[in-house]
Amino acid sequence: MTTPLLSVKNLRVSFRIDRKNTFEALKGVSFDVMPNQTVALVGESGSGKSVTSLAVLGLLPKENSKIDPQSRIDFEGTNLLTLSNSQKRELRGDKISMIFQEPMSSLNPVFTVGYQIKEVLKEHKNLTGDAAQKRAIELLKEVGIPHAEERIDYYPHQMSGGQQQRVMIAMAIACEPKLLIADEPTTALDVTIQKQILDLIAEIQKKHGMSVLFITHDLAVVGDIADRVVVMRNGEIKEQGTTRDVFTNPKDDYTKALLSCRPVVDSRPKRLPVIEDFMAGRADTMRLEQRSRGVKESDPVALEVKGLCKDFYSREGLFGKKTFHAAKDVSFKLRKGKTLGLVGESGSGKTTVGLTVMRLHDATKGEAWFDGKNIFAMSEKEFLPYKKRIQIVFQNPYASLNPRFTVGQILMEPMIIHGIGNGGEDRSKRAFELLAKVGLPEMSFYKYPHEFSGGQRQRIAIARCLTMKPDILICDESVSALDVSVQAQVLNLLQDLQDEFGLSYIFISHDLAVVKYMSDEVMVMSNGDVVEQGDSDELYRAPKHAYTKKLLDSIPTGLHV
Amino acid sequence: MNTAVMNPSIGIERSPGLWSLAWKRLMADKIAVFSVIVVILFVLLALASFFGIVAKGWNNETAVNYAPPTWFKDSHKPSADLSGKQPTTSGPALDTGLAKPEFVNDRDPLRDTINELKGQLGQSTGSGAVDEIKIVDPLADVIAELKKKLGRKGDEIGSGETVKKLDSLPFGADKWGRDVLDKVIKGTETSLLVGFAAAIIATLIGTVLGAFAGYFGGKIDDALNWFYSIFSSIPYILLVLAIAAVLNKKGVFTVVLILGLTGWSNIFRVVRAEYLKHKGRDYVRAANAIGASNMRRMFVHIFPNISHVVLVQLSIYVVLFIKSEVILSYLGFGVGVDTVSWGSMLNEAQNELILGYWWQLGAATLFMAVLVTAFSLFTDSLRDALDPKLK
Amino acid sequence: MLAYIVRRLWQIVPTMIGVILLIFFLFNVVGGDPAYLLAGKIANPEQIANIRKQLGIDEPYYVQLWIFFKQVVTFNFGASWSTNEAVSSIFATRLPASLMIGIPLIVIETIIAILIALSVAYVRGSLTDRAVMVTCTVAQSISILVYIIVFQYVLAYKFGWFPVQGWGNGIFENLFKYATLPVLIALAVSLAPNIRLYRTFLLDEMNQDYVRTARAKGLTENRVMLVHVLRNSAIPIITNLMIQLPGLLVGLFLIERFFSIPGIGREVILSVERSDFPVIKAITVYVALATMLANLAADLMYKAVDPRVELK
Amino acid sequence: MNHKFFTRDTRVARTVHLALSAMLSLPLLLATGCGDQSPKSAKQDIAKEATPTAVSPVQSADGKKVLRIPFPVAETGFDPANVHDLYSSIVVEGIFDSPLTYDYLAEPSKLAPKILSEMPIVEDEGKSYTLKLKKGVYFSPHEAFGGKKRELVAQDIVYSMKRHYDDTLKPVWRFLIEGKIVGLDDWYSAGKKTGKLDWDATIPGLQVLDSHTLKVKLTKPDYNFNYVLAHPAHGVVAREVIEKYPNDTQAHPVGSSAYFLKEWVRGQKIVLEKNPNWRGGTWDFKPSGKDPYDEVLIKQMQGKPLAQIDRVEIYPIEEEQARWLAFKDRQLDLLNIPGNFSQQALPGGKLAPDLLAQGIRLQKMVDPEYTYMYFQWNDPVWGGAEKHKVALRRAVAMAINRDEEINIIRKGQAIRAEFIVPKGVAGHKDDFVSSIAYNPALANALLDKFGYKKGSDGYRSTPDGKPLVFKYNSTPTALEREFDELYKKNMDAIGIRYDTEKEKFADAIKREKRCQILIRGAAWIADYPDGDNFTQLLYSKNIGETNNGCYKSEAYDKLYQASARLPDGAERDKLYMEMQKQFEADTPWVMGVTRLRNQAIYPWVLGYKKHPVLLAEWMYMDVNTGKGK
Repeated sequence: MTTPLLSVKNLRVSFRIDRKNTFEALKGVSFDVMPNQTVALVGESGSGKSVTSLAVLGLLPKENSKIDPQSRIDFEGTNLLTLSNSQKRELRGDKISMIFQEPMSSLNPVFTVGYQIKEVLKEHKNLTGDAAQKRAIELLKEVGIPHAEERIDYYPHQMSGGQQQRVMIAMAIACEPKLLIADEPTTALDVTIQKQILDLIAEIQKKHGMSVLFITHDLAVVGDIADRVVVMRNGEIKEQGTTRDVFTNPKDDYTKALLSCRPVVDSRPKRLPVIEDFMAGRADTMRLEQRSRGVKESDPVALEVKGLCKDFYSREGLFGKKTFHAAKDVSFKLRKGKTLGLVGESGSGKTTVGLTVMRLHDATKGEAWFDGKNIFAMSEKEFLPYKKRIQIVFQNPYASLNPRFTVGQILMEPMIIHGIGNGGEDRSKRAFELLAKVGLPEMSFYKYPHEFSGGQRQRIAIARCLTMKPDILICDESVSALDVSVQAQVLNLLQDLQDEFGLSYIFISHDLAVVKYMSDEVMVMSNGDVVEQGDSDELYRAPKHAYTKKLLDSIPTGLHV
Repeated sequence: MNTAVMNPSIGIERSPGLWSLAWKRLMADKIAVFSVIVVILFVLLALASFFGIVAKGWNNETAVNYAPPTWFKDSHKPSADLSGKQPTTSGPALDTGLAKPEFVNDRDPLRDTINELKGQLGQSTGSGAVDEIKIVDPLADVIAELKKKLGRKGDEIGSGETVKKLDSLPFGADKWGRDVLDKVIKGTETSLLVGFAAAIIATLIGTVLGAFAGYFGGKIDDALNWFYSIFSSIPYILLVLAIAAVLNKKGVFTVVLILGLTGWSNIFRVVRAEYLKHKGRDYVRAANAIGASNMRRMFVHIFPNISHVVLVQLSIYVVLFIKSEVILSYLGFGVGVDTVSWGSMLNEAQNELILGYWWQLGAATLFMAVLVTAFSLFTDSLRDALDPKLK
Repeated sequence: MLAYIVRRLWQIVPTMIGVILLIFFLFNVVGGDPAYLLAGKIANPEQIANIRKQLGIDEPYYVQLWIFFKQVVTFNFGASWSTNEAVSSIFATRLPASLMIGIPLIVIETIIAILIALSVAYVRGSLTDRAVMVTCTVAQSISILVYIIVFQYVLAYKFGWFPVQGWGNGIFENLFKYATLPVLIALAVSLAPNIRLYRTFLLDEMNQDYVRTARAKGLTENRVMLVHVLRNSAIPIITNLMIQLPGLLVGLFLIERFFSIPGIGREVILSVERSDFPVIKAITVYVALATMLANLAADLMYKAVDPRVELK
Repeated sequence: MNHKFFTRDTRVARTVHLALSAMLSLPLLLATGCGDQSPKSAKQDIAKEATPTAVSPVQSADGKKVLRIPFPVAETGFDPANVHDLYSSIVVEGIFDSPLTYDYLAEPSKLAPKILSEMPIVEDEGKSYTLKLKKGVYFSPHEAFGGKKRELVAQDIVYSMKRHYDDTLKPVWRFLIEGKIVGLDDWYSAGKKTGKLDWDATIPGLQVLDSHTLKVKLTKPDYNFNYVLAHPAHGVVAREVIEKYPNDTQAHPVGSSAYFLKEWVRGQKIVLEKNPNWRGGTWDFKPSGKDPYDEVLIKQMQGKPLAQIDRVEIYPIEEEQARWLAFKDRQLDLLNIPGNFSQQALPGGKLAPDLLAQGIRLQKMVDPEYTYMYFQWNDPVWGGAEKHKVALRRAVAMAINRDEEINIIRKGQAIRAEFIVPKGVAGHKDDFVSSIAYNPALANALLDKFGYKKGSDGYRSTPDGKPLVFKYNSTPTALEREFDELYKKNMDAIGIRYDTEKEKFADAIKREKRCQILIRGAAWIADYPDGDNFTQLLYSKNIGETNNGCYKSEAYDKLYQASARLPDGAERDKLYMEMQKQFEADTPWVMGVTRLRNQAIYPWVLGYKKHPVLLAEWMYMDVNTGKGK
């Protein structure tokens, strides 16, 4: 057995919150990374996976973090924790390098990508001038940047997200490191790009024979590239083993839940199993009960949109203005009690459609027939009674709730505005009922949003919509920001509500599996155009448009057994 | 790190909002606590002065002119022996000719009345007989006597007691013999009032205009921005002088208006930017989605979320305006004589340092520095507490 | 780019019209009538009328306003009412003095403030940081009037380190002899707020992801702070600098008066006291113009330091 | 000189309690100089002082003698007809020659010819003045003369006088000759009709007999016309120069006196240098006999050529602190001690030991002026001759504590004004004491008596129950604030509510001329040495011009008209006393103070004595540079 390249032993890290309280982020974590091996560190938010990676690099904030003296991080036999600051610094970017989740913000916006790559070369390889330039171009080529000679002088903002991440990788491998730490490198990227980046990392790992510590919340993405998987939760390791073992024969309930609570394209259980289900041992039976989706021509139409166009303008030149067509001639029918999935990558116009339908944007052109009336043609005042009947749940549960309101106020405000309920008591009664409905305790009524987790907040947002008893609910990436286990819970809730109230959903997401799971019909958008539209099962089985095919091919599928 | 952990055992109890969390953070900061205490002490002092509990007699001439502070009583040697001991009718080498021949004014319509009154007041000549023709005071000694009696404002004639003026006071006395400590306390009241009132006016104007400009954008924004750029392009001092000339009245309220009307542009910019940022946020969209009106979105939803910015700006203004009041005083647009402010004291004391009477300058500077420092530190801590990401 | 500049310059027009209207209203309409002032000791109504005619203030307001507009467009404000000095010459002779104080001030202040801010931001939360911040706060809590009075008396007169007051002819004489103490006083007042401000800007940037990247690349802390963080903080720093710039023209009036420096600030006070409208108007218009151009310059400089900025 | 009032520096030299008049006029006649030396020790001092060892700190390479003086306000320009502030007038006097000047030492002041070969010949009962010009008086060379010097001739005097009628100049000194010279006003009216003044026209009252003789014909007898001829506003200018710079005469002074404008950086520095083409002269004056220091001056200067000083540098320094410190720092040779620092400089009225030790000399003098506070005669509450209104004004007059003003606000640098003609002006009654003295008890009793009842707040109302407010008008300056403090205190003591009205100077003057100001402080400094210059302040024909309070009394008017026909003398003094009585009886004003001037002089300054009327004494002075010249 060879010695591990990196060996983390009993790593304990605590953060100081204020003078009295500390928070233990890592409670004794141990794992090894062998040379030429990819290890995936998987966990949801708060699991401690990022803290682990920062600890390895010695980048934890000095002021308020503390590493237990018993801990060890051995790299090539040296305990990194005992190194001096400058020794650590020399290691960083040279022997150990790292790429991050947000390529846009991780690159310094005011320097060219070439400058930033050459900076590493100068620091560690003392490479300057033409030699550095040559090497930088080489690196850019290696990570698949076309026209590298030209792009080397680009600023980060002139590149797409995928290219930015490629630049990050180029910078990370510039000094041929022994260990590359990739911290959620694909999370912020579109699904097609994600695939390319994953492939690139795998390719480079093989080519350079380096080790990769791959950190992600999404088990599905590591199946292809990782040799070993370490599952973390709340600062502890739940399970570790070879990828095959973990995927095929998970031992821990949490691992099992992680593996199965994410919707997959080829199965549509009635409810998604969550951790509690595994603990209660009912997960396996749940998985068998399938739901059938699809629409019939006879289903009544809740909303019909015809020829919706939305343009945005920006100033250009002395007098000119530039038009950006965010949505071009979008038409669809939403059937009562059914879900229309809207899928596409960032910038495809799917959110614009959602916001325009409920008049948060004014449509440039088009009609939206609702309840026998064209709601686009109404004045703001005429529209008010209809407004409550079309509601929306936003993507970011942290931003969509007013932090200065208590949950009670949040829930009662729409009732006050629309005159629902008789007086405060009746309204609070309704609010309590709704809280129960979305699975929140009663006392949530008195709390502020910041006291809730993301999933809980999304439940509050849903409850707020329900106060107005809407006919249509637009879910704009409503589960995208949630951890998979929480996502499953919210999806289950949405399913339940649809079953109970007969709500019609417009379900907007970039996640094809989730859309497939939720939708009766699916509409695929790209660059403001609807490229394909149809029954969801049909469309996923036999995509017609090339773009749809590409999208479907990019879905990470976990382990290819 | 999200540290707020839900604790189901709390029961039905109001949980802390962001404000109380911010307050907790604030109170965890030693410097903040200390500065809050100092500020509160100053506010209490100002209130006490306002209600006449302290410094009520700031206008009383209780001590000799330029009486030194008690601690420096012995060490202080005034550069001139003038303090209070100057003969009442001066004219160094010149004689005003007081005890000169009397002047008979046979044209005086009030001659008889005055003579009569003099008789009643017992202000007759030494002989006791009221001379019908001599209507002029038998000056020198009567004046001297009356001056003694009238040495202090408010003393009734005839009380007969000569009030002994003090040689020294804890903080010394000004040129009229008024207690510098009383003055500086009274000045605290005025300066705090000016600072807070002007800050509130400026904040109000700037916030409302900024909110409209930022929230509505478009034509409204253009118009308000135009207005703003006019105000911010004109040199501040010219604006102040012009508005002061227009208001043309002395008094605390005028000072407040001058500062308030000229100072709103900063907060306008800040609030406008905040509204621009917030109007696109999801929670505002959500408010729109539930049918909240523009006003409701602006002031019920957005405002509480930017109120910390306004609050911080407000407290920056307080400090700024307290300091500006000094400059206004220098330019002659300070408070009137019926009150006193730190600015008026500093200006009064401008030349006193060189003369060796440093205490008025010192006291006003000290009080102002302590309050302004405490207030600024408080503002910093407040900003940190309200905006934890800056820590 | 060019289109942007042209449009921005074009936007100056409505603002300038507003400035003209406001200043005209404040000074001509509700302000004083200088005729009585210029009439001398014994003047009869006829003479007053004569003077008003000479000054053109007997014309209806719209005519006066129109003349004002013409003056602005031609940059010819005529001559001072009280000294007959051409307004252009007032600028030519007073501006250098103001700049001689202002430019060293802003240069020294910016350099020192950035250096101190960098060092305290780097050790943020430490005792040094707190001590520097508290010192800055105390320093900025004292009125500039007190600084002037005390420094002039103690440093200049008692210790004799600087001339008590005055202004010379040569650039070097002024810069190194007469301007030193005024600049020092101005620094005492303005350094502290700038350090505090720049520290905040730097801290904002230090929390950004790219700083983490830079560290992960193994760059030295000096490089991280001086190259990566500082360059990114440049935008707010430039904004702050540009906001301060026009203020230097007239903002130092207190210092100019106490040190008998023939600058624009002193001229402003003097002309307001003299109701010398041509000078007031000219100074206002020029400073307003300078302010707007400084804003434009700031925007153009953003482009230079931050490639993301698009001038539209 | 208006500007002086706007700036806070009023306090400085001739601290003026807000008065336009004081600034606008120049002292023309004698003021009593007060030497600081006691007569006993004078003799030995003379020898010592006459040969000081102290030398000027300015040692220029070419051995030039430099005199450095401050101005408390910035100058405005140097056109004799146009200059309206005191400080600019000083420079004007240094550059231009008026026909007459004053004897440097004579006391009381005595006129003397300057560019005339003798004093004007007065004929026709004071209606005809014949001026004979000296030969060889030259304007300093200028390109307007083709770069050469040009002789000053009678026609130049005519032209200079005419200029006071040029409206485009906004002339301020026209009143000195307005209506006095035969034909001049007609010439102006004619010019006004055509819209253009005919500069070449001959004026019947200004007859040029030959190039060096001018005969001035007056419209009525005026024995004071010589004083007009000594006024700096009548400094003679050359038409060529004026016409070369029609719009900027202020910046191009070309005169015939001992100094010319060498360098002028506005608001910063005025440099005069000795005119190399100057006609010259010898220092030759007789002691006044009243001031022992005259002997010192004579010893220092007698027989020397005039204009020993090569260069005069003038620095406008606005802030008192800066000026005082600059003087102590030896950056200035002379200083009018700023009021606020007189305590430090003159403890107990004597020069402080540290200054004395440096050999600094003090010269005190009284300005021929007084301050007063007027009530608006037209005001229904405060003005008018009804008894209760007189009583109200009288009570205020008795409540205002001038001694405190003198001691605390003016730091002892003033004396009380008692008589309607101030000290140092013909017609003044030296030992006079007003019947109205500080007596708040009496004032209170008086107000009670006339039904000015106190309300619950302790403030009085008018007899018919209307509010009574003492609304004092002033400019927003630090000095005025001190007055506000004093007056408020004084009014509080008699239960009258005090209020201020702050206005820019220009606005106040405008309203003042329209009788719209209720109560305001003013000052008047002599234009000419005669009491008439002061008694006219209360003449009802002067309402709108100089009678600021719009006081109107038939009795006073009659007395004034009678006095105006009389020359100075016992007969007129009698009338003045009656006028004083009428004045006190009506109390249209509260009399203020007459201010003192303290000049501090470094010992290396020789031959210097502040003349009560002359503004620029430089040509009579010298500076000890330690090198013989």
